[in-house]
Amino acid sequence: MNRPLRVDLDMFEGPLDLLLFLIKRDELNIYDIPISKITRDFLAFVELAKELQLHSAGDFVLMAATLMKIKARMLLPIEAEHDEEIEDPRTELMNMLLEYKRYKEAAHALEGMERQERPHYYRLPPPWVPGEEETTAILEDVKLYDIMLTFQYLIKNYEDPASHMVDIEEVSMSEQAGYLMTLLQTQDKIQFSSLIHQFESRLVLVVTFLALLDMLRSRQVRIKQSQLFDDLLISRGKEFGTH
Amino acid sequence: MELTDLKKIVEALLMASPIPLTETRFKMCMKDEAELTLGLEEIIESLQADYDDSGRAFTIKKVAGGYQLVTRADFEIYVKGLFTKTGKLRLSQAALETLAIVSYRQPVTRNEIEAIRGVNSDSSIRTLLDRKLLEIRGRDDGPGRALLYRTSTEFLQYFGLDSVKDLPKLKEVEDLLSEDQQELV
Amino acid sequence: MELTDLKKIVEALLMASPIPLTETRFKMCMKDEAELTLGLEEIIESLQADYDDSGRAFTIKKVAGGYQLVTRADFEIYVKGLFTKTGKLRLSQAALETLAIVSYRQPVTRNEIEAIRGVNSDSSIRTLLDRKLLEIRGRDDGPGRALLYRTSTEFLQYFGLDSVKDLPKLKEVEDLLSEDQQELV
Repeated sequence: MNRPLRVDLDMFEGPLDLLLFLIKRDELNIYDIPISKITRDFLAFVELAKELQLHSAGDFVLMAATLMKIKARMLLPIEAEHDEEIEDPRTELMNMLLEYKRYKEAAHALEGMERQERPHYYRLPPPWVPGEEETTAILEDVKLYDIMLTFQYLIKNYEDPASHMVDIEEVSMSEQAGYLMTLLQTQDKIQFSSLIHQFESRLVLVVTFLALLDMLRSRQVRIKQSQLFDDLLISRGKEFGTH
Repeated sequence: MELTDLKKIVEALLMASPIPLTETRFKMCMKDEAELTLGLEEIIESLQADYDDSGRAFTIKKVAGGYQLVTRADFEIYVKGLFTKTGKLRLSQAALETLAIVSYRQPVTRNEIEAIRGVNSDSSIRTLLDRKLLEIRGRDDGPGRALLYRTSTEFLQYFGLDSVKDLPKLKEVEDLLSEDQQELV
Repeated sequence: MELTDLKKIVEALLMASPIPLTETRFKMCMKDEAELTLGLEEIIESLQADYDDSGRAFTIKKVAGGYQLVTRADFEIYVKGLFTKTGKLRLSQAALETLAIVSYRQPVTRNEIEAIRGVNSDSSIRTLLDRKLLEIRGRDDGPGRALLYRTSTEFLQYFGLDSVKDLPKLKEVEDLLSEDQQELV
């Protein structure tokens, strides 16, 4: 009866998503969830997840605890007063699952709309150059988030006057990206730790790391890490060499 | 003013405007009220017909409460070359779920989003703020005074919506239940 | 490919391009070299002639080694309305920085603003005062009796804040940003 959990972990957005998957896979009744079975399957998954260091592992562990609590409450003998209504310990979980499902479907609808809009590109006019009497400004384009980020950026530089005294090293992200590209042309894999020892200063290392993140974003490289705090393994990405 | 002239003005405005052209903004640009012999909608319709007839590569879209020029879908394969190798970046499932929750429940706090998704949503909120699809809108009245989030004009543009009212209706829980029962049979 | 088809592609590219369309960029968008039976300049010339003949409100301008769609000068009096007065114009980086400092440090003197920004901020302060995003609120107690600046009620209303106390805290920004590294895994 117990089918092995052979599923791609990236498929799930969180514990609720996994539960919905298990319910669907085993054709369970969401209104009458067999809590023992689902707890067992869920825990089997969390075991797997532990090894793989999911980003949201904490949320999965929390759900596992919730499931076990529900299971325990269902095993307890029910002693209720006559007029007291006994609530099924699973009700809250069911409501959460249904509520999440509503938004998951709405997200699916948004995805469809996104696909429909993809082929259209909005007109992007060249920036307007105001005449002298028109140097007015309003906020229509500015978000509160921009104000936060701007202040954070300014104040970081301001409150750290020591940073101005450091000798400026001649190092740029594009240079370091170029260096990584050269390495990857001859090597299939690079360990990030091997880079650490090559650079004499933290600044160069930090810039290299930023360059690496940028390359990751543009898919020029792939980065693998088997466990949190483990070494990073860098390899060529889909878009390697296209920029 | 004649329709022909009004059409040209609207065309110029659509060309120059970085945001959707609304009726209000159009009136502000016209200054002389007496010249406004037709409403924006009528002018747009006629202009749209011209574009269709002359086989232009662009069309007019009603979006975020106004009108904006967009390229026709047929040219996607060429236009996407302007931006990156892959064209527009698609939103992740996590970001879409977060957006779905905000769009139907706004304004909403991070806690509410996470309570529904059952998972930490910091990074998707951040991605959505960076892409200007979400914005911060004041604070909750509750004890924590948490930041409130809502969708932006860019959100409407991104999904081609005139207003959030045009979002498909959220399914009722009862509908979901009955669908599930049917699947069981 | 026929000239008619090439013209449509170039039109779509001009529409969507945020920067002038260069020959190089055009070739990148075309992918299939064999389809390029004509150079960009020839296509542009023919397209330009079409626009002139059909009396479009826009034209093609040669700038910075590329081509751009711009509205014709005759329509400037209308187009201006999009950007001036209550119209929209991007807040310059200088103005944004000044506004950010006043938001978080108010009431604040010009000297403090300039100390943080490291540059003269007279003109951005003036712009923000003109736009009623900043107000003068009394004078500093210090020896110079410098003017004190703070954000206006309009500023708060725009972002849906009750008071400056409701501005997002730096801690909250950092919480959002700190999720970054985890995305890696």
